[in-house]
Amino acid sequence: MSTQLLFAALVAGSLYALVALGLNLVYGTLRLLNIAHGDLVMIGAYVAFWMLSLLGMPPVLSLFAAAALCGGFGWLIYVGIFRKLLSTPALARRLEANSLILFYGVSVILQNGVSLAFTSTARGYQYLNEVHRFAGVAASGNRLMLLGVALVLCLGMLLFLRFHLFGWSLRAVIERRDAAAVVGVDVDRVQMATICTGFAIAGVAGVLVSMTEQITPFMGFPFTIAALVVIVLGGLGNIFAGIVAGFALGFIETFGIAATSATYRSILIYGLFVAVLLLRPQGLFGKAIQAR
Amino acid sequence: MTLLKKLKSIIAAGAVLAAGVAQAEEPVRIGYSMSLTGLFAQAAPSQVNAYELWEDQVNAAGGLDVGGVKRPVEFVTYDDQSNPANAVRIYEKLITEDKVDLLAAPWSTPIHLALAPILSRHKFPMVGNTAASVQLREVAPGYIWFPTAVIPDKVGEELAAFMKSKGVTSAAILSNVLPLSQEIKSFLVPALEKQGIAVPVNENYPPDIKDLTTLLTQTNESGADAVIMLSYPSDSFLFAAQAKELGVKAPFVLSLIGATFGSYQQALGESVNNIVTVGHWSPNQAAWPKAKPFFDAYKAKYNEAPDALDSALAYMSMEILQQAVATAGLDKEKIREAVSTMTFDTINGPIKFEGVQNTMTPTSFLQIQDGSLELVWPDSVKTKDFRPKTGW
Amino acid sequence: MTKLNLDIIGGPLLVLAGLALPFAGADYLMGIAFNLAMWIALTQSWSILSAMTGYVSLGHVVFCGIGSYVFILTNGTLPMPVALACAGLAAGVMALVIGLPVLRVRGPYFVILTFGLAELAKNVIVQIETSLGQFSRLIFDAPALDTLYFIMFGLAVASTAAAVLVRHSKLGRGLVAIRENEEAAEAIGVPVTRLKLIAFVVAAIIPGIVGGVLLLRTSYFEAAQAFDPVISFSIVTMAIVGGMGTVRGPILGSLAFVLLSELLWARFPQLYMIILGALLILFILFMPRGLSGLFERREARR
Amino acid sequence: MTILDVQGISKSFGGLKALTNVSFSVEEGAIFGLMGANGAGKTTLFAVIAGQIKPSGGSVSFRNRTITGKRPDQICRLGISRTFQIVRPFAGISVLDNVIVSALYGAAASNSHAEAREAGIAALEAVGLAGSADKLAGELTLSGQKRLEIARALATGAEMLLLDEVMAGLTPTEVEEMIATLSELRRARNLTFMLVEHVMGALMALSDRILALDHGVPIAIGTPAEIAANPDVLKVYFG
Repeated sequence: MSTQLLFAALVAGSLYALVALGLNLVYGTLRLLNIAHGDLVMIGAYVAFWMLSLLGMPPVLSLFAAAALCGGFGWLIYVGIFRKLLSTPALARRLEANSLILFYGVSVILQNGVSLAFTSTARGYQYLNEVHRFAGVAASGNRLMLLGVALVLCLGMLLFLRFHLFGWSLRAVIERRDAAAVVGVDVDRVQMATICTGFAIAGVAGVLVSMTEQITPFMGFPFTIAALVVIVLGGLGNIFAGIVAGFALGFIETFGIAATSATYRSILIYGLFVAVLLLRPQGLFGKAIQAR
Repeated sequence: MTLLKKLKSIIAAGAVLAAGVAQAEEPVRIGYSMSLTGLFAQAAPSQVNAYELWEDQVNAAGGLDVGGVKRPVEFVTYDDQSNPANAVRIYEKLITEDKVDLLAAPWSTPIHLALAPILSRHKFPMVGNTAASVQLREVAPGYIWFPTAVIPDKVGEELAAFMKSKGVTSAAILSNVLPLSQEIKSFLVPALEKQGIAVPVNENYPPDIKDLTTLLTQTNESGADAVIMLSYPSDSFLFAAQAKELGVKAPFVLSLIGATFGSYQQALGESVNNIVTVGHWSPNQAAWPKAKPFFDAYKAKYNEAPDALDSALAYMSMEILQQAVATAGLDKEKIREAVSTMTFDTINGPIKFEGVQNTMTPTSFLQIQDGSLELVWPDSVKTKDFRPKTGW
Repeated sequence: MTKLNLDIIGGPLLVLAGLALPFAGADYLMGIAFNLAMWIALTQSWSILSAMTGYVSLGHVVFCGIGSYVFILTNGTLPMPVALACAGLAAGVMALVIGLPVLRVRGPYFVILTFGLAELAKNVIVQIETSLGQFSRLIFDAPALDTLYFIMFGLAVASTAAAVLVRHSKLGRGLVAIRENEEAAEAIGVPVTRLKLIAFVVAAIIPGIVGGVLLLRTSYFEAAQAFDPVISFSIVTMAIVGGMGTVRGPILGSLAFVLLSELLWARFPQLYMIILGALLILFILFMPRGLSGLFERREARR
Repeated sequence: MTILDVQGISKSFGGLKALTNVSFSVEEGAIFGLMGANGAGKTTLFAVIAGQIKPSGGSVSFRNRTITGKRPDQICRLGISRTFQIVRPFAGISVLDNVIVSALYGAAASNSHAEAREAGIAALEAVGLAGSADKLAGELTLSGQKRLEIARALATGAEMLLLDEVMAGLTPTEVEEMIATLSELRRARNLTFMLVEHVMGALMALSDRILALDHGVPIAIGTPAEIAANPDVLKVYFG
C-alpha cells in the first residue's frame, strides 16, 4: 500500500466529511434534508472565482467571504421562512416531510440563477498548484490546503460540540428536540446558528473545491449526493459518526478502486449506500436520530 | 398575486420582444434548440456564441444572401433542457408552427440522432455540427449532414498512426464509460495493435470519478510512453491536476474532451502545455484564410477563445448553410441539393459531403503549445510540429 | 356542480379531446400532447404508490430506464407491441424483486433509498453496456408520431384508470390506512407488506412501457439518459403542484407543468426553471393540497 | 371455555427482561385485567399477543390455535384486535372511513363496501361516535380518539379486544361513560376483553380476573377482591 494512496484517501475523505458535516448539522437540528447543499458548495466556488478574477482577492480570503455569504443566505431563509413554520407543529411536520422536495426547488433556483447571471461556461483559476513532495507523497498545495482546512473544521466542530456550552445545547436539540426546549435550551437560537454554520461550511468547501475542479453552475449535485451517502453511512443526524463516515467513504472509495477497478467506483458507492439503507438504516457506526 | 404579476410582466416582455422583431424587414428566420439547462448546459455557450457571432457578422454585412437578395437573419431559439424528446418536439414546432426558413443544429450526438427522422419526415435540411459517433453513418442520408471529422473509427485509426510516427511503443488507456470515449476506445485498441503498440493499461472509470491516484499510479508503473485519457470535461480537469501531482512522465499525453475549453488553460496553466487533444481546427492554419479572423472576432466579442471543436463546428455549419442558401435560395429541396453537392469554403478549409459525412476535412489532432491550440497531425494540415510533453 | 359531475363530464371530454387531437393535423400540438400524456402516465402511476401510501419515491425513473433498456434489447427480435409489453413486465418484475426489502424502509430513508436505487441501476446498466462493447443504441423503424401519441395517450388513460380503480377499491383503503399509520393499519388486519408490494408493482408497469415509447420517440438509447434523475424529480414536482389527494391532481399538475413550460421556457429557459423552483416551494409551503385543492374548496363552497 | 392461552411468555430487549415466564388463560366472554406500574410489561404483553413483538420464549394460543410468530394482521384476522395506548387514528381521513378499513380487512373481512359501511356505522354507534362520522379523525378530542380506537378494533369483527389504557387522560365523567360503554359492549356483543388500565377503580369494577405484573414478573392472579387482598400486590403498590 502506498502512502500516496493513503493521502488520496485522506483528501477525498476530508472533503466528504466536510461537505457532509454541513448537511448533517442542518438535518440534525432542523430535520430538513437540504438537497441544495451541493449548490451552496457551487456558490462558494463562484465566490472564490469572482473574488479572484474581479478583485484579485486570494481564495484563502474567499474562505471567509464564502462562509459569510452562504451563512447569510442560511440566516435569510431561516428568518424569512423556516422560523415561523417550524414553530407550528403541524406546519413543521409538513415541512419536514417535504423538505427534500422543497430544497430541490431551492437547488433549481440557485443553479439556474447562477447560470443566468454568469452563463454556464466552465470556469477555473490557478492557485497553490505547485507540487510538494514529502514522505513518499506528492501533493499539490491546494489539496494540502483542502485537507488542512477540512480537518481543522471537522475537529473544531467536534471539540465545540463536546466542550462548549452552546455545543451542548446543539447536541441536545439534535437528540431530543422536544425535551431540549423544556430544559431551557433556546431552540430557535440553536436552529438559526446551525443553519448558518451548516451553510457556511458548504461555502467554505466550495472555495476549497474551486481550487482543484472546474466551476460550473451545475457542479453542486454530485456533492449533495456524496454528502447524502456519507450521512446515511454515519446515521442521519449523528455528527461524530458522520465525520467518521466521510473519511471512511474516502478510504472505501480509494482502496476499493485500488483493489478492484475504477470502473466499479459508482456501483461500489451506490451499492454501499443502498445496502446500508436496507440493512442498517441507523447507520454503520451508531444510532441515527429518530425521524418523525 | 405577486407571482401572477411577475408572470404577466414576463408575458408582456415576450410580446414586446416579438413585436420588435416583427417590425424588421422580412428577416430570414433560423430556428434551433439548445441545451441551455440540464445535463449538457455547460456546453451550450460555446455553440450559441458562435451562432450569434455569425448572425452579427451576416447582419453587419447587409444580410444573408438568399439567391441574390440580401435579407437580415434572426434566430428563433428554444431550450430543450438537454432532453432529446424535448428537442424533437421543438424542431417539430420550429418547422410546423414557427415555420422558420432554416434550421441550425442543437448540441450533442443523442439529440442530432433523435432529429434525423423528423428532418426526413418534413423534408427539411439541417447542417449538423456537435455530434460524433459512428452511428451517424447509420442515419439515412438526405436531410442531415455532419461536418465533424471526429468520428470514432477514424480517430482511433489516425491516433494510432500519429502515435506510431512519434515513436510511441506502449500506451496506457484510461477511459470514461460514456459513449464517445468507449466508442473511440473500441477502435483505438485494435488500431494500436495493428501498429504494434502495446497497451499495458486499459481501464474504464465512471463519469463521477473523484480521484485518479490508482489509475495514474498504475500508468506510471507500466512505463507506458503514451497516456490516452479518453475523458469528458470534469475528468479532464481532474486528470491534469493529478497527473501533475503524480508526475506522469509519458511524453505523449492525450485528453479527449475539455482540453479545448478556455477554462482548461485558465485553471491548469503551464502544466497542460503540450497536451494533445482531438480537434480539426486551429486559427493558425494559414491555408484557411477565414480561420484567424473568426478567432479574432470571437475573442473580441466574448473575451475568450472559441472552443476549437464546438464553436468552430457551429460556425462552420452556419457557413455551409449560408453558402448553400446563396445559390439555392430558401427552397428546401434546392438547399438539400446544394449542401449535398457543393464544396464549401469555411474557417476549417474546404468541406464537401458524401452521404452524411464530410470527406474533405482530415481527422486531426491538436496540441496545446504555449497557450494556443496548434494542429500537429496529419502533416497535410499541421500548423506546428508535435512536441513531446516534458513535464507538468 | 358536484365533484362527481365534474369528473363525469370532464373525464370523457378530456378523453375525446385526446382522441380527436391527431386529426387536427398539427404535429407540434401532438408533440405537446404526447409530452402531457407522458407526464400524466408517469405521475399518475407514481401516485398509486407514493400518494396513496405516503412512501414518496424519488426514483420512479428507474422503471422507465429498465423499461427502455429491455425494450431496446427486445425490439427487433420481437414485434414492437410485444417488446413494449416486455418493457412493462420487466419493470413490474423488478418492482416485485426489490419491493420486499425496499418497502421496509420508511420516511426520509425511503425517499433517498429510491433515489440511490435508481442511480445504482443506472450505473449497473452503464457497466453492462460497457462490458458488452455497446455505447449507445439506435432504433430505425420507429412509428410515426401519431401512432406513438395514441400509445402514450392510452398509457395516460390506463394509468389514470388504474389510479381511479385503486383509489376506490378495498386495496386503496388499505393503502391510505398504511399512509396514515402503518402500525395501526396492521393491527386492524391490513396485510401491509402485501398491499405495499402490490401498489409498487402496479406503479412500476406503466413507466416501464413509457420508457419504451419514449425511446421510439427519440430513437436513441443511452443508459445515462434513460435514468435521468430529473424525471423523478419532475414527477414529484407535478404531483405536489397538482395535489396528492385526488386522481385529478397528477392531471392538473402535468397540465400546469406542460403549459407553463410552453409559455415560458421557449424564451426564458433559466427563468422558467427559476419560476418552476419557486412554484414548487410555494405549493409545498402554502398550498399543500395543490391545484386540485382549489377545485375542492370551490366545490365545498357550493 | 378458554379463548386465549398464554404459556411461559418471556421477552427481553438486549439485557433488559421485559417479561419473565408469564402464563395465564382467559375465558370466553370475560374481562381480564392487567395491572402493574409503568414498565411492568403490560404493553409489551399486549404487543406479544397481538403479534407486534416476537417473544423470546413461550407461546400464545387463541381458540386452541398457536398464534405466536404470526403477523399482527394475521392475528387480527383470526379475531384479536388491540388498541394503542398512544392513540393512532388515521388522522387524515374521516372517522367513518377509519372504521370502514377495519371492517374491510379485519376478522370479518368483507369485500363489499356497503357491508363494511354498515359494520363501521354500527361500531361507531356502539362507542357513541356516530354523530362524528364525517369529521376528520384528527379533529376528534382525545376522548373521541380513544373511542375511535375501540370502534376500529370493534369493526374488525374481533371476538377479543385488547384495550390499552383507553381511559388514561379522560375526565372522571368520560371514564364513567367509557365504563358504561364497555359494559354494554360486553353484554350486547358477547366479546372477550383484556384491559390495561391505570385507573384502578375502573379496572377493579370491570374485570372478572386480574393479573398483576411487577417488572415483567407475574406476582398474582385472581378476582379483583383476591388481588386487592394479595400481600405481594400490596407490597409492590403500597410499599
